[in-house]
Amino acid sequence: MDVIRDVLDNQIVDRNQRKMGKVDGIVVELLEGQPPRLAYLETGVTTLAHRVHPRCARWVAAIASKWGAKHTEPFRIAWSKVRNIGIDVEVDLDAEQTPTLAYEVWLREYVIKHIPGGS
Amino acid sequence: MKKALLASLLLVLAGCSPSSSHDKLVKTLKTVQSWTATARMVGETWQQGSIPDLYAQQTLEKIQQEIAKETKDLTGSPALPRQIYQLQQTLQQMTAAVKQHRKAEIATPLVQLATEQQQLETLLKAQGDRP
Amino acid sequence: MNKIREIALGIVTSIGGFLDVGAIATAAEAGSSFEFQLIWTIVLGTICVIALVEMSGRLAAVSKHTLADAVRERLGFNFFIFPLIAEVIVDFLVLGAEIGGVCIALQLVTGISFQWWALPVAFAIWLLLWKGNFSLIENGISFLGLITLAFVVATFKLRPALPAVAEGLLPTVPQQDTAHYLFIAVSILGALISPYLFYFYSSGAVEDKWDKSHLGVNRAVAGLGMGFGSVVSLGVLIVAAQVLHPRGIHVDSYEQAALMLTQPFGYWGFVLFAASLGIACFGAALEVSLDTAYILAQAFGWNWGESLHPKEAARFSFVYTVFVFLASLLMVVGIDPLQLTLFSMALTAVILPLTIIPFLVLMNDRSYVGDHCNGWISNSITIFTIVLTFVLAIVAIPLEVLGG
Amino acid sequence: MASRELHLELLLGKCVFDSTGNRVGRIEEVRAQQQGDDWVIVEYLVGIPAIVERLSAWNLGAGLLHLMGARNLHKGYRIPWEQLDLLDPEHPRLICTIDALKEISQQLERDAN
Repeated sequence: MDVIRDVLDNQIVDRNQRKMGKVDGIVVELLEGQPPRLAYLETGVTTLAHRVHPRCARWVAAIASKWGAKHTEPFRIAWSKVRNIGIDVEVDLDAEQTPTLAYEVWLREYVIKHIPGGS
Repeated sequence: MKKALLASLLLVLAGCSPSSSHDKLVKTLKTVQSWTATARMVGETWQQGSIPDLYAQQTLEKIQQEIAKETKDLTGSPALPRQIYQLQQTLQQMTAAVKQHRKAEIATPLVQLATEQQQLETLLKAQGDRP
Repeated sequence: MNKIREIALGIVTSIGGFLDVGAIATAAEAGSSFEFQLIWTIVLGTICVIALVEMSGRLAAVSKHTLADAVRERLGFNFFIFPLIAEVIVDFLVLGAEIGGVCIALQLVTGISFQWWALPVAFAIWLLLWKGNFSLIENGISFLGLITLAFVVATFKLRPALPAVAEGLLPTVPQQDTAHYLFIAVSILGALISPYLFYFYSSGAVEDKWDKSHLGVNRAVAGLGMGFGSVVSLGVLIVAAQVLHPRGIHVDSYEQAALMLTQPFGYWGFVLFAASLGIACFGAALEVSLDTAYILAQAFGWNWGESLHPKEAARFSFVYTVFVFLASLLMVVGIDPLQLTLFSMALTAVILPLTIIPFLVLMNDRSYVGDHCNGWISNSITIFTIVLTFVLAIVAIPLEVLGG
Repeated sequence: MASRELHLELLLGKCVFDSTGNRVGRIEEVRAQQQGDDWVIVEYLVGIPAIVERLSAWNLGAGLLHLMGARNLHKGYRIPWEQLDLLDPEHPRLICTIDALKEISQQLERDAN
């Protein structure tokens, strides 16, 4: 498997095919004398912004901690939860139960529902 | 290579930008000419009943504003300000006719406008012939 | 039978959907200022846009990925961020211009200044996005868009001199007004080869669940549909060249363009112009708003879909809601709609290479499009488009800026 | 046994130098294999041919590279996991010298034939 080509930046979907973000980062575990092990997928704007520039990540984190859902931590998905890697990366989770949808839920509850026709 | 490209680009730019007052005058005259032609078409089509009154009136007013804006800081030919003044007078007459819904009254200023358009044309030609 | 219906629908869609404020404005400007001389840019732009739209449809049908998804996955976020930011900025300006087109159409008919219409128009666009679903928007607006065929009918009524029209097919550069000529050429290309079309079209294809069996439909829609859309643009150019050019009217504002159909059709011509402008721009405004929401949602992996209820795709719906109202503010403050249109079309041409270069990679990637890779013709057209728009934009825009 | 974490996406594009200080190329792709329940990294691909491989734009990419004569200028290498020292992720270093690595370009030609 080519990790960068096949996994990084792919769409993550939960077990109900609900979109829950992109693979913004891949964390490996280094153990002395053993090959590096793929440990987690990460999804979240701060991880993404870090790839552009570390300073960019700090700005994004500062903005995210003040506005809306006030959630800055990237979400980690253990590699053992990955079910299938194809067009999308399918994971054995329920998106609604994870913090990946924090902003989605916040907007839905505090903005969209209050607009006529939104609820 | 890069420097040569940049130099040639600058040359082209310098050659094409209307830096001289003469170029500016020609550009202004062309714009005024275009707006005058528009006014004529508005007048004629209004006379035929092909456009709404409100649109005709607003467009004629807009044309007066545009011409005033274009010719605000015009220097050079001394005969020009007089011509522009006449042109604006004609446009005002047309606007008045449209406002009062009197189709007969627009005929005279329209003829007048055609003559003025002709004069502008001559002026533009004379300017264009100058090196 | 179903496929024929789909093709017919697709073509109708394209006529209404792919003609927008940019195409109308640039063609009117070109015809009034340079008679038939710029016909070649419309023909050239059409060939390029047909090829590229076909590719984005093929990409979506075979790989099940939208263009934005595919670009991020294959080229990484650190590349994708550039076309993403460029596209959002251009979308913002273009949306302002499209809303401006609708407002001008309303001003022509009612006499109430376009600035007052900006917010009501934005509200109407938003309401349709909020309440409607994808097929309603595509089919409804596009069906109304058939009214723009008035320009084609007018062309036949005006009987242009065919040799002169044919001469316009050959690219020439005039002695006078070279800078303006090139600028208009760039704007026409920018108006026809709009990047939002590719993102939007591929998102629509994924939303409609296209698969390999749709490749024929895709080819027909891209070819015939975009072709028809361009025939209308050609109609606008020829009518402007026949009606406005001989009188010495150069289109500097929409009020001047509004006169062009009065010669062939009288009073109805005026109404038809306003209706064509209004409907085409309204349709395009819907598409541009959606496009922005699509690319942002796809960039960050949010739930998206015009057919979803707003609460199922909260971030997606939120983006188009905010975007439509922000863009309408450009009109509220009174920026000249025609100048904004020409400017944003030229800017579109500048960012075009950023959008098109990924096609070269994606459409040659067997793990993505399998046996449906690009042939040498498609690859050549892609490279040609990149070079052409880039060179033209680099030359023409500084010229126009310095030339005032 | 101490374990450390490393972000693969940040390793991407980092320049690798060998034990004698020669520039090897930038990391463009990471290959993994399943080992029991885990996925582990087996090798890193560096250099421009690695980008072409990642984009798998064979006909076009290889052709363009050939046109530019890039195949000779920029060689791509495969680095087995045990040869890469990632103690400082900003400056990955080879444990061996550049000569001990397999080139990608040879692989490329073999695949093409």
